[in-house]
Amino acid sequence: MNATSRAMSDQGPLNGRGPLSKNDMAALVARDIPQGAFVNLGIGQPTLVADHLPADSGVVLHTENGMLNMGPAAKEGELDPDLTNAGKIPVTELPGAAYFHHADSFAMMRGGHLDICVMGAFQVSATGDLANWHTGAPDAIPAVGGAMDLAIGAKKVYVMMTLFTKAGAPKLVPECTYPLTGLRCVDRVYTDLAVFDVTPQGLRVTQTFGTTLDELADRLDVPLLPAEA
Amino acid sequence: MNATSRAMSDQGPLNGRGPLSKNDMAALVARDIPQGAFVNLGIGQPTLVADHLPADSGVVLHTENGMLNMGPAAKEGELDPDLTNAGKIPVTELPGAAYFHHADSFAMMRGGHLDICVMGAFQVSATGDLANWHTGAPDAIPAVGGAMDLAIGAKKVYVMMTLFTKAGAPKLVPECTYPLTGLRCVDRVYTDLAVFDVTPQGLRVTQTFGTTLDELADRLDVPLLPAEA
Amino acid sequence: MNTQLCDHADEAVAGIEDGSTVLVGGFGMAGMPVDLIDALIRQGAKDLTVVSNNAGNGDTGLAALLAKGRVRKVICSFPRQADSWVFDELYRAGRIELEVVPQGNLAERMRAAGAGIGAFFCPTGVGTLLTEGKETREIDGRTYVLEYPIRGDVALIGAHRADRMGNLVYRKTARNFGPVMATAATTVIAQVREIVETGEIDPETVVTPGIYVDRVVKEAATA
Amino acid sequence: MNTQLCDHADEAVAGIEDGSTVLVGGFGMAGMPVDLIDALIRQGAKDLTVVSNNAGNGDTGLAALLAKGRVRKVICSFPRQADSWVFDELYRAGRIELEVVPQGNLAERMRAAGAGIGAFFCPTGVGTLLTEGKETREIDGRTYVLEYPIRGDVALIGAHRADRMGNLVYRKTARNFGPVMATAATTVIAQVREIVETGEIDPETVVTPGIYVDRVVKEAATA
Repeated sequence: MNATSRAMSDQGPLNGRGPLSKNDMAALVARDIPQGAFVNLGIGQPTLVADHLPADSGVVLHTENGMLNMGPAAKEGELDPDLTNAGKIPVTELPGAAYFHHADSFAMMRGGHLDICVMGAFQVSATGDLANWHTGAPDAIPAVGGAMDLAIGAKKVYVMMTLFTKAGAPKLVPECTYPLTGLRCVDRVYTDLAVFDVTPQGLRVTQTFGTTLDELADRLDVPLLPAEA
Repeated sequence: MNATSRAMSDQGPLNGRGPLSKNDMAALVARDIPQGAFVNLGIGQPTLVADHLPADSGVVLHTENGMLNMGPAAKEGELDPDLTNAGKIPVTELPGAAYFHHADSFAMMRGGHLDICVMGAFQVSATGDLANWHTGAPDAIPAVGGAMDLAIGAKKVYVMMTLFTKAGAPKLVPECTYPLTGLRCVDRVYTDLAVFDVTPQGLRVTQTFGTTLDELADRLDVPLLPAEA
Repeated sequence: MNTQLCDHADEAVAGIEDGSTVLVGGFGMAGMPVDLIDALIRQGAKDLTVVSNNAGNGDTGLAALLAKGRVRKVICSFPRQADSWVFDELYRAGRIELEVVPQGNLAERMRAAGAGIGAFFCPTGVGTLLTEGKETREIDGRTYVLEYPIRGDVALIGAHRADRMGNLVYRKTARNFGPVMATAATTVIAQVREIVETGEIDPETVVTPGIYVDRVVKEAATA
Repeated sequence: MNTQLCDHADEAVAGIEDGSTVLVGGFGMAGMPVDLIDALIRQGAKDLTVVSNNAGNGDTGLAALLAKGRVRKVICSFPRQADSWVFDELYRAGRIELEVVPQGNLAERMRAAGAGIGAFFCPTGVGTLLTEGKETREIDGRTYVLEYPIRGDVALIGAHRADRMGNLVYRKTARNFGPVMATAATTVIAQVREIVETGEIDPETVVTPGIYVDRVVKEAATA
């Protein structure tokens, strides 16, 4: 099923504000998820998006360990060891839920049935390559989970990340230096400083937060296009 | 799961009798099906085998349209349009039944999980090639159903057929002249005149009914081996 | 997008275009979406490719669609039946194309389409007419044929019960091709006997999750 | 052959041979067949290849099996976790092999083994370290990697309930890898919380039919 796209013309209340907190970013992503979309939220920061979806959004959450219509994290007293999300956090079940096995769950992802997945990243390239599973450090133990399947499977892949590392290095780069998760798979990048659409023409900056297109162009080693009028 | 093979040394009450009726053949096949085997009975004559399985056989019948533990044909008053066998005949459900969709049903067959399938045939070759779906006549409308999947999928493929056509032509042949269903897939051929095992050494006659090995060797154009002592 | 609950089969089949590939569920009459086929006949789309296990029985349903000349090609495992006279006549007159596919390959090729598999090596039909000209490969001593996905523009399926989110359950062997076809088509339309409130189907028993289902309509006979 | 009901997990794992490939169900602790793993430790089989989503947590279950030095190789999607110290230490010491497989490929490769598929073209991981050296092909403008089946000699899975014929149902997300692994191994051993009489599981809700299940044992904690 195809989710109808919500118009991006309304830049929203966050536009022009300073760098976004993780919660602000999650709110921003949530606002862009169309009514009734089927969505997978990656482990970690993307999980926050769920808290910002309006009660009447009709958005259905998928967890790759075999469930649609996953509810919020389980509270004290609701814990069920048989019911967790992909991060192994106890969660709950909403009315209309469905359970299925791993092969069916990943067939659903790989077959292009999810409208959106939201993932964290170490790096995203100017052409939408994604690196989010492996630092490439020689002593690192590689662990990919479902990241590669999600990256190539969902109709739209949204990344949530800070634009720079703590050391100040850009995470939006000409080419990823970390091992790739997927090629040309990212559609949009939400960061604390700006939102970028990956388009056939290049990276388009659709919103900025406490910075300007010119400042971003100075700090990033990738060509940037202005938001369309 | 592997079915334990019932010994063939007991040649049974039919040995030495005249040509077998369809019902006799079905009884013979039923006798050779091990306790607890998972079995698919093809459309038509093989369906008769079910009537000859002892009540305590533990044999579980599979029907490729998505069911295990199929029961006998439905009687008047039991007809349910949602419950049929592969021949679209209304059937019944036994305790312990399971339903599944077509892809799962054929994965079960193709993956080698059925112990035995029993099929009819136009021709079987000396090396176990099977022809049972198409007469090759120019105006025939080809229709294969699940025959090719069963032929290559079941652990053991048993054929039930008359040894000669009504016109007197042998159906056990050096090479099939009808279009093939599967290559080297038949393990045993039950006929009205004899039972043949397809072995790496060739066709072995394990039982005869109203005829002799020598007579069969005269009438068939394939080398025959005698039953092992 | 949320599943659309339709008041009538005509609403459910609206927009099916000429030239579409239409997956039609059912095995014989079990699971056959009769109301949807009748609505498709009224709707008028033509030049269709129909993918189904059989090629119509008697003079109704799929056979009636064929009789109207709307179907260019049938992809199926078993066209020839005692009561397939409509198809038989069209075929013998050279007025319809036929691709015969082994039943398991028909199911697995649609599953591949729904599961994002580009092609798969399958042991079925090796050395037979039905795989002539197809790529083969020996893997671990066994010969396989390369088979490609079958995708539908539309799937018409019959199920037993739906909830308002489009979650489906089937009944007995009427399940057959429905769950696979629901994954393999762009627009999936289900006719059901009953539509219940969301939450009334046990999540453990859902066979086709609503994510796969675009439109649901209740059978006329039970409406 | 009919499913064998075992009185104890030790009976259920009898005969597992050195050098076996063992599929181990579960995603984290959900669906993890803890009793069977503990029994496998007592049973003593070594030089094992373990296929599981993770590579052990804490010091019990799979981690304990690893700690005993019984496992030569782990095939999994996500070895590194906060509490995977047993695996981490073995890996860093070069005392265990690791094959990391994307989670969906892990599931699909086992499904292929169970479904008689010789190999399949899969879009996951194209252009990444995890598919380096694998055969690729462009199909309809998209690049795919050829992936081969993963078969087990033994599968150890956790389910919720069995009947006496070995039909299994699972509970919530503890279903995960169990149904796929049950199709992909020569000998399938299930631990369940409850064994009911045949006929007490609704045939519409069976997830793993008994044909796939060789041995069933009830969990010790609930015995």
